[in-house]
Amino acid sequence: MGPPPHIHGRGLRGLAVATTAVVAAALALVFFYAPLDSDQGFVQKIFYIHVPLAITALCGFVLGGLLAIAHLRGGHSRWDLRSYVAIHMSLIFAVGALITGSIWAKASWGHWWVWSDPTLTSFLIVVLLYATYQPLRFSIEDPERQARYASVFAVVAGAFVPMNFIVVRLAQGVVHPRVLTLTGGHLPGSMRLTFTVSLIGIALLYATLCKLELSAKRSRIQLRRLRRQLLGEDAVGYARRSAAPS
Amino acid sequence: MSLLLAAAPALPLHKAGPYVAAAYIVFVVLLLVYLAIMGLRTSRTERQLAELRRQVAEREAGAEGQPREEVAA
Amino acid sequence: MRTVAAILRKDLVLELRTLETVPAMVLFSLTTFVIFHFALNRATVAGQLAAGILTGTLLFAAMLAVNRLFVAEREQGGFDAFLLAPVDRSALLVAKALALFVFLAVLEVIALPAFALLLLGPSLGRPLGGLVILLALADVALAVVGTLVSAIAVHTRARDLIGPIIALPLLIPALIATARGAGPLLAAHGATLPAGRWLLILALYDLVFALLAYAVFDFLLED
Amino acid sequence: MDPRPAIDLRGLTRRFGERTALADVTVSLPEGATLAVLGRNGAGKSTLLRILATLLRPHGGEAVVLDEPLPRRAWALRARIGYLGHEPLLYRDLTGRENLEYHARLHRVPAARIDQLLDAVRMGARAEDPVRALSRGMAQRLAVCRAVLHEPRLLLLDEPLANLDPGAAALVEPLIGRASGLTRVLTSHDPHAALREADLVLGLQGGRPAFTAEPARLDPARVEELYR
Repeated sequence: MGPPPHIHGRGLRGLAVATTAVVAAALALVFFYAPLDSDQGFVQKIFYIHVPLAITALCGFVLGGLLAIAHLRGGHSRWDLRSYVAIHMSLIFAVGALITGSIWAKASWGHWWVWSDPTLTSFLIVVLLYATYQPLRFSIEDPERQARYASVFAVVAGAFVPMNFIVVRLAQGVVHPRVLTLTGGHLPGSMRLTFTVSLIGIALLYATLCKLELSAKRSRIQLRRLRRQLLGEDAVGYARRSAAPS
Repeated sequence: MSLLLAAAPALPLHKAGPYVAAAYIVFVVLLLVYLAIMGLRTSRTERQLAELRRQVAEREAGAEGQPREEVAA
Repeated sequence: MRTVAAILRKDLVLELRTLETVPAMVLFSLTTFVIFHFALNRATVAGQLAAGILTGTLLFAAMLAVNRLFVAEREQGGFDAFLLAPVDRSALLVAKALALFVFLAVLEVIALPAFALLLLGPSLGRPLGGLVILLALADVALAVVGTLVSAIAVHTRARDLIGPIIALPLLIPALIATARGAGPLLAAHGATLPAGRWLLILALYDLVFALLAYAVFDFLLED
Repeated sequence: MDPRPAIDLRGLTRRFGERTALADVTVSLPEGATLAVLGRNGAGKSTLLRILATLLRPHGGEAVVLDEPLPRRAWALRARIGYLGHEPLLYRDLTGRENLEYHARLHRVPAARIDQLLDAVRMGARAEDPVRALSRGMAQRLAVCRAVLHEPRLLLLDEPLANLDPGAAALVEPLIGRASGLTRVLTSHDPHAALREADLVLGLQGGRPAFTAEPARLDPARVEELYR
C-alpha cells in the first residue's frame, strides 16, 4: 500500500498562506492606513469588506456559468464539480455581502434595508435566484441529469447576473454612496489602494476555499470509488441522495 | 484625526464602531463556521479512509489462509 | 417549421379538449383581483398600484401554465415520441413557447377587461394600444423563460415547486419593465404609450433569453 | 456489396449514476434477422433497446446501427427505426387518428398510410375515440401502428405482445412479426415465445451478457438459469 493520500490538493497550502498574508495586510490598511471618509466617517470602513465580498460573489456566479459551459460542451463531470463549488462558495460570499450591506445601510441611512439602492436590490434578486440552485440539484435523482440540468441553470443564471444589474439600475435612480462608483474615479489614492488590496484578499480567499472544498469533495468521491472496487457494490450501500456532484 | 472626524457629518466614531465591528465579525464568523464544517467533513472522510484500510487489511489477511470465496450473487 | 406547427397544433387541440390550463389561469386571475379588492380595501385602483396588481397577477397565473406545460410529455411519453422522430430538437422549444404565448394571450383577452371592470379606476380604452404592445413583449418573456424553466423543472421530483422558484427571480427584470411601463398608462389622464426604455428593456430581455434558451435547450432533452 | 451487420455492438456500456445498467455487450445481428434479448426485470433489456432507439446515449463501447455510429449519427438513424416500448407513447386525450396524424407529421409521412394501418389492425372503427377510452390491447395496437408508421427498417420491440390477446397478436404479426421481414430486436416476458421467433438470443444477467447463441444450439438450462 502506498502512502496515505493527501486530502488537500496540491498548492492549497501556498494559496492559504498567500491569502492569510493579503487579508491581514488588507485589514491593517483598512484600520491603520486608509483615511476616514469625509462624508461617512468610520462607517465607510464597511465598504472594504462589503464590496469585495459582493464583487467576488458575482464574479464567482459568472465563473460558475463559464465552468458549466465547459461541462455541457465536454460532458465531463469534473467541470460540473467545479461549477458546483464555484456557485456554492459564491452563495456563501453573497450572503456575507448581503449581511454586511444591510449593516452598512442601517449605519449610514438608518434602515436595515433600502430599496432605493439598485446595487443592493439586484444583488438580492441574484441571491434569490441562486438560492434555488441547491434545491434544483437535490430534486433530480439521476446524477448525470442532475449535473446537466444544474449546468443549464448555471449558464442561464450566469448570463442573468449582468442583465439583471443593468435593468435594475435603469429602473431606479442611482442613490448610492459615491464611494461605490467602482471606477474609482472619486476615491483618493490611499482608499483605492486599500480597496484593491481588500479585493485581492477576498478573491484569494474565494480561490482558497474553492480549492479546499474541491479537494474535500474529490477525496470523498475517490473514497466511495475505492470502497466499491475493494469491497464490492454491496459494501457501499445505496448512495445517499445529494445535491453535490458525485 | 480630530479634524477629520469633525469634517464627517455621519455617525461619530463611538456610534459607528459597533456597526463596523458587526460587519467584520459577520465575515469572520461566516468564515469560521465554514471552516468548522469543512473540518468535520474532512475528519469524517479520514475516519472512513482508515476504516477502509482496516477492512482491506483484514480481507488480505483472510485471503492468504484459504482460497478466495466468491460472494454469492 | 412544419414540426413546430405539428407540435403546436397538437398542444392546442389537447388544451381545447381537456381545458386544463387556460381556464385555471383565468379563474386564478379573477380570484386574485377579488382578493386584491378586499386586501387593499379599495373599490378602484390606478397608476402604478394598478400596474403592479395586473402584472403580478399575470405573472403568477403564468406559473400555473409553466407547471403544466410539459406534464403531458413526461407522463404520456411525449418526450420519447418526439425524440424518436428525425426532427430538430429546438422545434419543441419553439412550439412550447408559442403554445404558452397563446395561452397567455387568451388569458389576457379575458383578464384585462375583467380587471378594467372590477378594479381599474381610469378608463382602459385610451391606453389599450400601448398596453397591448407592452403585454405582448412581456408575454414573449414569460413564454421563453417559462418554457425553459418548465423543461428543467418537469424532470425534478418537486416540479411544482422548483418551476416557480426558479422562474420568478429570472422574470423580475421583465416584471420591473412591464409594471413600470404600465404604470403611467393606467393612471388617470395618463400616457397612451409606454416609455420607450421599458419597451427596449423588454425587447432586449426577450432577445437574450430567446438566444440563451435556444442554446441550452437541447441539453434538457438528452438522456 | 459487403453485407455489414444491421446491428454491431462492441463492449456497449451504460451506467445510471453509480449503477451499471449494461456492461460490455457485444453482439452482431445480420440484416433481416431477429435478436431476442432475455433476462429478468432490471437485467438491462429495456436499457439496451433504448440505446438502440437513440433515446439513451451509450457510455462506453461502440454501437453501429444500420451503418450509423451511435450516438454521433443518432439523428440520421431515427427515420429508419421503429420503437415499441412499455408505454404506447400516445396522448390519452387525443383520438387514435389524431395521435397517428401527429406522428405522421413529425415523420413526414402521408396521411393515407394511417388509414391503411388502422385497417390492418382493425382499429378503423375506434379511431375517433380518445385513447383513454380504449383498452390496453387496443392502445397497444395503435402503438404498433405508430411504431411502423414511417416504414422503418429496424424494429425495436420491448414486450410487443404484452397486452394483446392471440387474435390481436395475429393482427399485428404482418406488421411487426417475422412476416414483416424486418430486422428486429425484441424482448418478451415469455422466453419460449421469444426463442421461437429469434435467430439469435442474447441472455442478460445483471446488465452483463450471460450468453449469445442461436436458439437451436442453446441449452434450455441456460435460459432457465437467467430467470433464477
